[in-house]
Amino acid sequence: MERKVTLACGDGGELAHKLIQQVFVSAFQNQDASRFDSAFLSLESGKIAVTTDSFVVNPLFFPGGNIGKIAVAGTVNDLSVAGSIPLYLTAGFIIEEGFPLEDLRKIVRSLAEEASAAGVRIVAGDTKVVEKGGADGLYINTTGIGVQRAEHAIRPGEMQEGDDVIISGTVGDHGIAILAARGELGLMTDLQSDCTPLNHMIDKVLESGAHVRMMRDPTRGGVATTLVEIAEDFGAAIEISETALPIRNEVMGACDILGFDPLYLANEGKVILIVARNDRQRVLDVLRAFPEGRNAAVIGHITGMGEGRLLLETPLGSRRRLRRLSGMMLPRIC
Amino acid sequence: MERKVTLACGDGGELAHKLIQQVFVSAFQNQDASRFDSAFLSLESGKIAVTTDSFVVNPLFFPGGNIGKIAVAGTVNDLSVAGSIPLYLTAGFIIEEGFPLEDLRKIVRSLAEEASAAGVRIVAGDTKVVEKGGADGLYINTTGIGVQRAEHAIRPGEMQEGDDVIISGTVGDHGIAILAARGELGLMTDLQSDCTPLNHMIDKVLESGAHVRMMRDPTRGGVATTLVEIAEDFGAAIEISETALPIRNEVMGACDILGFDPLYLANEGKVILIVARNDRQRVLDVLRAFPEGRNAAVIGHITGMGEGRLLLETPLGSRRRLRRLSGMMLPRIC
Amino acid sequence: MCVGVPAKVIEKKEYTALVDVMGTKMEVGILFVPEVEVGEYVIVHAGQGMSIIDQVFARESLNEWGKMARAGII
Amino acid sequence: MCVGVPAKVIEKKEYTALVDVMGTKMEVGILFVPEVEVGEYVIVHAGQGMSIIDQVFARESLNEWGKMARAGII
Amino acid sequence: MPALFEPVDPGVAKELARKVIQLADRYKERTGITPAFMEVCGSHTMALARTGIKQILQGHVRLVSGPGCPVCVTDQKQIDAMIEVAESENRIVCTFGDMMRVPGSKRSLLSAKTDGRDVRIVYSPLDAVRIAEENPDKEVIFLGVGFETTVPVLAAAIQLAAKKNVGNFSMWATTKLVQPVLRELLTVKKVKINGFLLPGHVSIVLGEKAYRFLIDEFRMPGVISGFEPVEMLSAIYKLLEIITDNRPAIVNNYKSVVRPEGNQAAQKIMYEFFEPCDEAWRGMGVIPQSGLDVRGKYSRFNAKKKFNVEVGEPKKTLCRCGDMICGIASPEECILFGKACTPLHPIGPCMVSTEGSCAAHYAYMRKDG
Amino acid sequence: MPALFEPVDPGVAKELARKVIQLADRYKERTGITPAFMEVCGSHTMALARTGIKQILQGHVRLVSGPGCPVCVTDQKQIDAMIEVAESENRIVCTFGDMMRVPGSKRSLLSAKTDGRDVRIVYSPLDAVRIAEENPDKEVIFLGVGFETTVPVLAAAIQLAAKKNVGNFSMWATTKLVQPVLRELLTVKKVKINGFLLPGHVSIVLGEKAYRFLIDEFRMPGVISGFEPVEMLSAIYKLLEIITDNRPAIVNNYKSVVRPEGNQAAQKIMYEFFEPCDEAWRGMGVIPQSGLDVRGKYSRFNAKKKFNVEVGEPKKTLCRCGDMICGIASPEECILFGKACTPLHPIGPCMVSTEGSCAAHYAYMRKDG
Ligand code: SF4
Ligand code: SF4
Ligand SMILES: [Mg+2]
Ligand SMILES: [Mg+2]
Ligand SMILES: [Mg+2]
Ligand SMILES: [Mg+2]
Ligand SMILES: [Mg+2]
Ligand SMILES: [Mg+2]
Ligand SMILES: [Mg+2]
Ligand SMILES: [Mg+2]
Ligand SMILES: [Mg+2]
Ligand SMILES: [Mg+2]
Repeated sequence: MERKVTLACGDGGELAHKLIQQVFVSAFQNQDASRFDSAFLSLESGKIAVTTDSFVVNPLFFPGGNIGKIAVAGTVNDLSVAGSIPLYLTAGFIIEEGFPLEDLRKIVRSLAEEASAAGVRIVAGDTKVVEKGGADGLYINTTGIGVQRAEHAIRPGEMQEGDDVIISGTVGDHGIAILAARGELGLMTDLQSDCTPLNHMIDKVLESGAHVRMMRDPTRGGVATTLVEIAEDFGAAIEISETALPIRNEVMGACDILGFDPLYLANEGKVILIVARNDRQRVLDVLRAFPEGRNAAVIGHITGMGEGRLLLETPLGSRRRLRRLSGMMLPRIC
Repeated sequence: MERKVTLACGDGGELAHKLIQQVFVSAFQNQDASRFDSAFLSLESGKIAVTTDSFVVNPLFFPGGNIGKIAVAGTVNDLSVAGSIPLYLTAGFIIEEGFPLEDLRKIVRSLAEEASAAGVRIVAGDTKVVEKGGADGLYINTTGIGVQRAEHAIRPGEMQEGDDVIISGTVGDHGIAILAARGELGLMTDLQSDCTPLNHMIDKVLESGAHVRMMRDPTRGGVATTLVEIAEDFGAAIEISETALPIRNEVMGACDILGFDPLYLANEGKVILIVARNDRQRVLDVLRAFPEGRNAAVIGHITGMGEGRLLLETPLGSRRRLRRLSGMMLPRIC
Repeated sequence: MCVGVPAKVIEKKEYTALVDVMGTKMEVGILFVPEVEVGEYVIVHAGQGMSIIDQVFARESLNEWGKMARAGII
Repeated sequence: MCVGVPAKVIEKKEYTALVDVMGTKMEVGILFVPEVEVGEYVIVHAGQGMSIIDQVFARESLNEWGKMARAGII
Repeated sequence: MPALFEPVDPGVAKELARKVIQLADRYKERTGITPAFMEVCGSHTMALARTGIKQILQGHVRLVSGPGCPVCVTDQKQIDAMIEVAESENRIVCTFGDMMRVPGSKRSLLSAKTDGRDVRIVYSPLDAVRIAEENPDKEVIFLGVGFETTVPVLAAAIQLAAKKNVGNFSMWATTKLVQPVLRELLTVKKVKINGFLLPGHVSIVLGEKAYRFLIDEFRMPGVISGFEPVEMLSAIYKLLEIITDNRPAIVNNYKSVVRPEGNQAAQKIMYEFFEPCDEAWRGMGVIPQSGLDVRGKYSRFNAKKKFNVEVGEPKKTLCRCGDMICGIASPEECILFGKACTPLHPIGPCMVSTEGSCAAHYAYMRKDG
Repeated sequence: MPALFEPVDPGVAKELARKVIQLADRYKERTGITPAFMEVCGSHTMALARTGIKQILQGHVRLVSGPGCPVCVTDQKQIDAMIEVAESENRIVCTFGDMMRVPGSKRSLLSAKTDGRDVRIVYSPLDAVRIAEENPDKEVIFLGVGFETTVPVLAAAIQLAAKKNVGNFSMWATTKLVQPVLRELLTVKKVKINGFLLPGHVSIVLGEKAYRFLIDEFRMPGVISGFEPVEMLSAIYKLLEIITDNRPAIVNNYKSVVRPEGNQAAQKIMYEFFEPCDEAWRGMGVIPQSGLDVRGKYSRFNAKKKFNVEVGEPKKTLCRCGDMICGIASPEECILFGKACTPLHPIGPCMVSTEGSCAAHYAYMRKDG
């Protein structure tokens, strides 16, 4: 076996065959799908949930994870926050010619481990190799399939004034961890990305019988953008409180240095839940029993239904409207 | 709206929202999935087939199609040759910063049209924008979900000596069309890529009641690699005849110029079928009734079960063994 | 005009210092505050320490705000 | 030693010609076969016409092969 | 700076805000005038909006945004020239993140980057010198904007390049000085305000004394302020006290950071590598001796001298940034605001920087959907 | 060339093969010797295997592969040097697809490309000149290998570069001549064959007359052949007739394409831009005056003169390519064959080119799984 991935590894011939056998099949322990052009699955129900995401994170390895882990977490979480039970993943790799095989192995291993920990199976895969300069190392697409819950489903239709907005932990860890790992701006921090699959924790929340109206994972665009989308999609007036937001000191510090707003930083292991006020404590208790939910907090509530908008209450008690991230966040001197 | 895709279009904020609304949602007419992190689907049965592929074709537009069309055809065909009925696709786009919006629209439109013609729905999507130089324009991952057939399933277990090997049309059209479209080697041809979804044609073959043992689409690695894989995966000795292979003159000419072997050229709208000898004519008749199956031909047969290998009978009557594509095909002077 | 952030000096080199802003660290220039000592705070702007924070004044103004907040209006 | 392919000249320019190989076309140099005419065939190697195919000889050898194939053994 | 010691009790800020309102209302009652203060600094504009002080004081104190965002006040022609510099092959253009989205007459550095130009964001100008060392076959140009806080850092970058003899590094500088523009506001533009909230970080370099002329020449009070809510509120409170007592003064409300004489090391290096020049301010025109450019002695590091860049005069738009900066108009008086001009498609520079008057107003105070 | 007129009836080829076998068996019956012919040309080796002629004649005619693949006979040290040329920044190395996988002592051009070097495959050497024009800031080097068919094309590329004065174009040439190696085979290596299947396309340039010396000096017959099955079979048939009659001759069985005097325009340009040199042949060592290098007059286009490249002597391996080329060993006599040495990991050049003796043998004739 070569030490680097070559273009020929992606041409469907003998090298491609070897790469798939030696790196992927061995990690995913799934010979079956390689005999047919598709994988065959049996589900208990015909009601399924499907989601897809491509992962282009830079750098590929960062404190707290790598692109393989995030490719599982991101898609598992998208299924889980939609209220379904994640079961299967497909994984499509786009690899730049010359990519170190050892790194590929690490990423694939991590993807396999994370999938197994989350209780999902990798059922189909694909590998393409592009010319040097045709990718920034490696990209992964994962598509997830889950079954919709019969019991304990989420009920977005019941969203109402007084519902609480809960976040499962601190805000912006992933965004700043990645920025620091990139090294370009000179930030140094011990911060870890929060990237992790949340499905087991979310399962427990739902199975607790709490009335969960809606969930979403505040990834790209951060908590503010995610809440604006919920507000607009469901016509909810949402108000959150600046002082209630759990934020790590390191994240605050980095934001102060660069002029960033933590509300717009990406998270990869957090869920926002809209829950009936009466169930607030029950949900917090379940979340806080998981390490990934230790810092769960109520950050706001729904103030009315009708016009969708998001307000932030400042420590001074005044309110200002938050909108979607507008353009990229760029470090500022002014 | 800008005339080019910018990095900010992929950051999950307002520009990303606009891009998705204006380019994708309008083409796929599928508002639903955008309100949740996953799409919800109802299937008639819980037995499903799943496949995934990333498409990195260069150039993005070529005679006979573009990357959007091929992204549908490739995945629909993988489901269809596995004997299932394709129903749903997800589409993940990785776009290079600066990509012309007009081209993106064309590609997305083509993807939508092709999906609709194939009778499959795009149920989930994703868009990532990578820095200039982080992709060669645009890549697409499609993941397909189909239901397994209750009736008229394929039966690989019944593969036996005497079965015929049929191909649905001419060999290598896509490979040469793409090479010519790339322009690097100076080839000029009117050849069109064969890329097209084959599911309707394959449906008719199966519904004809013919005993189809196995199907596969000879994409990367070509007819030879695909047949070697069938031979190895199912322990079949397969023999094909050089003179029986349907090959267009332009493909032969281009292969002669470059020293290529058409048996290893990629196809994107062809299916290889292993069928019971008695059903040979029935299958040919069904195939030839479709424009994409007009040139269908019996190209060989199974000479025995046990050791998997592929032989080619030369016009002189001698036999030589064919193997997987070994390394890339490179144009030769010698 | 200029984003500036208070940062604690935790290591001093010849021309630069390692500073800490609530746990996030950074190497900054000390060309304009060469006399800064480990443990002191500086205002950092565009990668340079611009001013050493006078802790006596800082404490004084804290007190003053409290006073002001408590003060009756004339 | 050298892949060479017979190609029909379908357009002639000053230093190059457009040739056709079973429908696939290509621009080739005619530095070594400057006298070639449209309609004639050349052997193309590495983008250059190397030899004009003599159709009389080509036809002759076709006949000869037939003869040889039919001939009895001495 | 709550990070320094114990966090400040948010009750203190709330109480302070209440006091500010009381004092302001009392002033208005007595004089019939809503007290108006100009925050000169763009970062103050931003902080006043973000912390909700602007909203809470609305109707009680008029907070006018001044010409203190270096992006806002950069002449459009200069931006065109910077983009033009980036257009040639084998150049790496580095700048602060703020500059990326600034629209020139046709496009921004960000769109130049989207088109494949090598434009990089750095945190420190000194990083650009390192990039130049790492890319000896390319010309590295730093686009330097800024007020007196930033210019010493720009000077440090040139000093470093000179010391290491990095011949492929140069700087396109278009920097601004606070004193000349304050004078311009008070004389030519006749801006109607009752006092200045003076920039905390520029004052680090300049010192308290730099504002004496406000009293001596204009009897215009000013309070130097930090950026925390209590710092800004207490500075506004002090301004109110001053105008209530009608005893104009310059008060340093940021003593922990700002010294009477400023940072003389920074002043020294600034004037070693830069020299005063006439400078065009967007919307305000040329103000004599209101900027600094690379000193002639170091013109080998001056990108304007090194590269031959010609750009036409930009077309006039209806953008009212100029008036905005002078405190004469408010964003909603611009007919382009929120329609042709949004943060995604900024026309004027006030919409570009998140703390530009128009962008801040758009993001935090817009009334509609 | 079936494309020319009507397609050749495949029955003719089958019948011809039967005749060849009959004549060969008759010869063996009479002499006790299996007739052995060397196909000098690598493309013949390939075509004989692909069309199944090699298999069908097995046991009746021994077909020995000669030194006619320009990749196979390229000295390892030259390959190392070519890879070394590609290693520096700002170079574009162009070559034929065949060269990409050739292993030098450590790696191939393909692996250099995988590591990020700019290595490009062109169909025509003249394309490399165009690439040089399009990249004036880079050095473009064409790696020129080939026999007499290819060298005139290499010369045409230099002529073009000279005419257009493309100063950043140069060629690293390591080319080979047929006559010296045939002489070497017959004298030094004492290869045991009954005749040569002579290369059809090299003969386009050289003409029939170039092979007279085979009769005059060695009484060794030869038939010039095309590459279609019937062409090769009829050529072999003619060789059998010649040895049966024991009347050694050079026969041109490819008259439609090969003229008695060759292509004199091609010869002329070849010797205008190239001059004879001693040349190392892989596995055979240096053969005096057996190659052509860029003529001194044009050494500004000679990459060997332009760039200072030093490579060590490559390590010896157990590769038997040298013997293979001389017809002394067969692939299966090499202990590396199919084990350490496969088309995916070729050790010797005979495994590299699809028509190299070892690769052809591996792909078409290997007995095992
Ligand atoms: S809204 Fe736009 S155009 Fe109007 S003043 Fe502000 S920046 Fe200028
Ligand atoms: S098998 Fe490999 S090592 Fe052996 S002779 Fe052939 S090329 Fe050389
Ligand atoms: Mg998703
Ligand atoms: Mg997601
Ligand atoms: Mg999500
Ligand atoms: Mg695949
Ligand atoms: Mg890269
Ligand atoms: Mg697939
Ligand atoms: Mg496929
Ligand atoms: Mg397939
Ligand atoms: Mg997504
Ligand atoms: Mg590109």
